[in-house]
Amino acid sequence: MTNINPIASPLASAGRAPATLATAGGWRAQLVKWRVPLSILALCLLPWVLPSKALAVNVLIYGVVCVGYNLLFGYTGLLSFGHAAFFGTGAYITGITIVHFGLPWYAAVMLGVLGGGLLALVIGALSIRTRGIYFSMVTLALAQLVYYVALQASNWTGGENGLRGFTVSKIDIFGLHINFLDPLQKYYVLMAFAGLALWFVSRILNSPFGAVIEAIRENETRARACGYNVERAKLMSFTLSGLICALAGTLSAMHLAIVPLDSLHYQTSGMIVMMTLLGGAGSFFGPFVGALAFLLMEDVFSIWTSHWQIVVGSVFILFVLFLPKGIWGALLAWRASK
Amino acid sequence: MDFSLIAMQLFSGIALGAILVMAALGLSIIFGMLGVVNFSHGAMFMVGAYAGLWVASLTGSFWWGLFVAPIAIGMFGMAVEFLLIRPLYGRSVDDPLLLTFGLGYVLVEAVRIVFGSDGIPFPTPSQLRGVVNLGIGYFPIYRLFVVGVVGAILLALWLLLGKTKFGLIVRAGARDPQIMRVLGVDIGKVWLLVFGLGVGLTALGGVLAAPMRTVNPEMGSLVLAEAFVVTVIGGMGSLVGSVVAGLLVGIAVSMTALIAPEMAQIVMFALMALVLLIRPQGLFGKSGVQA
Amino acid sequence: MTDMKHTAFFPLSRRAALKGLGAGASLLAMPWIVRAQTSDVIKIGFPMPLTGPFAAEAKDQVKSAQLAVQQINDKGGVVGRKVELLVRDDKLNAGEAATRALELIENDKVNAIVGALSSAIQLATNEVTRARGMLYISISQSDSINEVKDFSKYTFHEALNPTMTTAAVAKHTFKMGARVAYLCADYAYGHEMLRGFKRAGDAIGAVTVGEILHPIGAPDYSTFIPRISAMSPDILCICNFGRDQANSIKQAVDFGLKDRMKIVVPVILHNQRLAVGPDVFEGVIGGSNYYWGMEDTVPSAKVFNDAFRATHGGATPTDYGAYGYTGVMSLLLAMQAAGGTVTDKMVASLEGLKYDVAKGPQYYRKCDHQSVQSVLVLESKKKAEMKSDLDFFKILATEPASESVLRSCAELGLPT
Amino acid sequence: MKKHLLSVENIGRTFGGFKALEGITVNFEQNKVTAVIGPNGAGKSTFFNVLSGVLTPSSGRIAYKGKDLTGTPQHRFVHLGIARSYQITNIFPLLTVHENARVAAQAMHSRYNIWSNRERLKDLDEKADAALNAVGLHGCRDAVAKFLAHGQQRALEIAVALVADPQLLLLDEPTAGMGPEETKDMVALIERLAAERTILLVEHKMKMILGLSDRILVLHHGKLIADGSPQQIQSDPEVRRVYLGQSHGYA
Repeated sequence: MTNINPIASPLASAGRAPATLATAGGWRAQLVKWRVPLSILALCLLPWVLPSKALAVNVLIYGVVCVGYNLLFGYTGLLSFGHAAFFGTGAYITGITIVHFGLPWYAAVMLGVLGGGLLALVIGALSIRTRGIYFSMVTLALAQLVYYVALQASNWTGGENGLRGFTVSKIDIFGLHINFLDPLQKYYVLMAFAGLALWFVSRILNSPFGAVIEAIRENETRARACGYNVERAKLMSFTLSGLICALAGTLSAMHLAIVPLDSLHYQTSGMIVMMTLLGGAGSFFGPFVGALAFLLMEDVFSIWTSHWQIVVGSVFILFVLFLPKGIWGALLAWRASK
Repeated sequence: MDFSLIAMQLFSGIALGAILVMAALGLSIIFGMLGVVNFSHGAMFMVGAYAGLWVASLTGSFWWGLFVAPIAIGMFGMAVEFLLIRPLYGRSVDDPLLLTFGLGYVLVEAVRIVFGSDGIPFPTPSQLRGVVNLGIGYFPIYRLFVVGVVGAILLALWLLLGKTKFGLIVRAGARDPQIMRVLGVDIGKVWLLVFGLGVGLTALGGVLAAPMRTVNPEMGSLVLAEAFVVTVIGGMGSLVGSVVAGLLVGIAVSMTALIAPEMAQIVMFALMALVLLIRPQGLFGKSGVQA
Repeated sequence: MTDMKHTAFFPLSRRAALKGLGAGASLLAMPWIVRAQTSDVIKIGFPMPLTGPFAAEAKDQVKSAQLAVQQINDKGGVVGRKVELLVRDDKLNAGEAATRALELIENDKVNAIVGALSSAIQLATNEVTRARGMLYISISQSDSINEVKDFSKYTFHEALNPTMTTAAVAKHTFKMGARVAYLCADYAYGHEMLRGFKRAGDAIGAVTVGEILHPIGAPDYSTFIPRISAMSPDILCICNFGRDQANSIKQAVDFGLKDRMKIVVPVILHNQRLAVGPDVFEGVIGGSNYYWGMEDTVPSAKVFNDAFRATHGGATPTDYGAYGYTGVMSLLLAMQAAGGTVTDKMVASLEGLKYDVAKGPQYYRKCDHQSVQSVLVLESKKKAEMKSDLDFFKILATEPASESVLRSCAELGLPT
Repeated sequence: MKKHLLSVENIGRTFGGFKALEGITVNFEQNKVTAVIGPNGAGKSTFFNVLSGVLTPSSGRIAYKGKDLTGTPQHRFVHLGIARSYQITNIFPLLTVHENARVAAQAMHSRYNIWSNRERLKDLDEKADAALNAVGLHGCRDAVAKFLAHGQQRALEIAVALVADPQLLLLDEPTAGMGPEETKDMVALIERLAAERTILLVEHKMKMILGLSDRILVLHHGKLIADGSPQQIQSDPEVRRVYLGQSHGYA
């Protein structure tokens, strides 16, 4: 069987090389050091820049999903096509715990994250046994199974109608009484969670484990020869990535007060991949830029014409062809080359 | 559950299997020979159906549509390979997959712009209308015709790849393109033709399926899922695998429909996940496939 | 081969293809959606699946809704205030629909929302509007919107619901002792239609010989058909929506089922009949909320058809298109009766509203806000019987508007 | 009986029907340089892969300091002190030379810690620099590995293997694709390393092997046909017929 045409030796692989390396010198080290505060600052401005608060919250949520997904795709080099399963499961567990068990919102969020993470552990353990295209296909197949289970278990998940009936209107954290229906207050509460996720990912990337997954992306054979248990590291990366996507799922459930069945479908997985690549796989803030660009394009173009998908598709093709590093990745590379 | 019902169910499972094979063939060839996963496969299937429809409405005959559309779309496939896929060779294995994912979006929306987003009728050709009594039940003549065409296509492909010089070059190129270049074979041209052949076959599948299903812009997305299931179970890159897997899935879906019809689609994905976990390279794929 | 030529084998001639191009171009040129600025204008949010498989139905609904707004504005608007329709694209995705609803409420500060074309989408929109006390009129088939779990004081259901539709259709197709088999899509819509038909069937004394639930969106039905023919029913009820309806009926006909049994559908869809042509649908019976052929018997239908033909170049309104008109018009009439846009006042006037705008007398039942309206029972005509391309249904019967076909308030568990 | 550093007993490995290795029994002693030679396709690389844990043997046993390792995954081998370099350069192309060595050093230290900042593991830098010094690559410490010359990349490959401070270092054709000048440097390096480690290498350059190794194993069609000192191997008729005989006029 061909090892792809022509010889794609390790040297030529990883076209989407990481733009920021922890140990790179100069301004880039500064950027890495201050990336979390800078990102959070950028997120604070988002609701004032974008046309609508609801769009801002969506960018926030899909940004967190893509940052979680990027941990696996951009930093470990594994193209999974099933991450909608963790996003959707996080949302469903949050909704189900409130609707059927009447738990407070923070318990629901915690359970959603843990449930999604657990599912990621299971699907990860099964799919890590395969490699390359088969890995993408296994994750797609297993995620579709989760979709059909949710479709069939309609008394729990509301089936094709989606899950309803758990609107969170008031939140009390540390003595603060927040009206969750007010778009701005809701945005900043969800942004706090997003900031937490960004900080968690940044810690992982700066940690020794961060170096391990980047080594695996660079050259899996050599990583194993260095003494790393590659399978275990991949599984950890897969599970951590699933946890963060599940967190985004819980935020989405709280934001929309419904859990649509489509959140588990592979179209959502495909969208997550597109956003991450558009923004810049392998870079820290790239996924957020990708989510912003994708949703903004979708929102703006759908005003001009109902055929907005042809524009989004074409832009994506151009990026794969000419800007594999994505918007943010290309920006960093350009900044570095100056 | 009398015998004739089970026999009829088995037969319709085989016929459905033939349709699944036709839908998966193009995907398996393109992946097997080029290592490219074509996520726009479903969209190409749909574009083939529309092309068949357009040619048939101009010439007023289904047969012209069946003949001309696959060739035209095959050439379109070659243009796609030349302009969009070729720059990606040598880059990471995910890039063609991601590019064709975007291409799928573009093709679906383009058809919506040109032909509108509601379904367009594609009546069964008059000679092939009606049913035939097989003793165990009634079966549409058109579907028997489709099973026949699929059989003929498989035979032709087997001869082309197995017995002709071009076939030898294609299979060798799949094994080791570097050596082929050393032997002076313009492997680029071979890939162009193979991609065109794959897309052409997919378009032919579209034209054949059009009379059975309504022709609409979204008909491709389900075909993509079915084709992946069949190709992966059969073993990426193995044509024999696709044929056997297609029939296997067709019969599995058909038998499930007897007991628990709503589980039909779940069975497909469950079968795919099962095969991937036990034998990642699929039933007939070669192990150690790094793609 | 000769018969091919002169029977215009395929309806899609070059002219049609070019028209498609033209339509696409006009869509690109005319921005559908206008961002509202001024405050005294009454704003009605209108989220529709402009992209996706139901784009055609969505565009029909937008045309009819705009017609209703235009008619009211020509008569000086509501209480002197101009009315504006804010059309948004919910992409037939429940998540997008909730986001559009949030934007319409938070950004555009709309006074009411009308819309949504599938049960999942209307329930998602309903969830957002009921939490924020926003008036919402949903215009597509669903039983769950009337039930306690999803009920909202501010939500009104202008469309038919499965119970009344199946009751009307069964009344004119089932007979005592008729053997009925069901092929239904395995999701809420399919289950609700199945429950409705069996409920009506038991009342009439029909015998259910078998039920087959097929996966939603299944492209191939050949594996279900042997079981159906083994049941040898007199009537085959196919309960699914959109492309599933077109595919399942086409394949049932291919397998020759129609020669051996009557095919009945809960709702016979205008656009799906267009998608498969006359021969396939010939003889199929189904219910509908509206058919332009009503104009011979219902005066308001004639008025509506003529107004629609005038503004849209001779085209006639479709079944789902009419929902757009009746939904928006009933809201506007209620606003006029309430003398403004105060939500509670509008709710009260809607609950008391008697209106006949396009299909005969209608009113909203107080306990579940379901629009009690007539149900048409249509049969698809043979190609030879059709006087023109649009004359494809025959009205077998009109079930007058009555609460008898609905589940009682007590049965729904709602206070009367 | 003194425990050998590494001993393999009746090792076999088949791929489908093909027997790549058959019934090989060898014991490796401490601080010796052992070379493995044989015509192409003799099973040298397969033998190396089995010794380094990349492949599990189809039959037979492998023991390291008396402890049975059969079937253990490769990363356990590395931690026990068996490291290797590859025939085709296998390094982290987009990391710098220092980072290549540092990542390898970290494998011995902490692999799954997702919390503390890896910059604080200062000792890794020292270990990495020490390995780079050993192979003389300290000069291009911050160059990206991808842009190094071929010889430098081969040296980096050995440095990365060295970082694990292995007791047994397997070198798969270290001088492949090198000119005479670079080969001389590599031989000098191997001699330096042999002072404190056991070296096992696969090579084709006979002059280099005869000069460098204390012991030579000759493989042919997956079987061990000779095992002895360079002098014994040169005079062994079987080896001459199978291997040396093919390259005429070789001393």
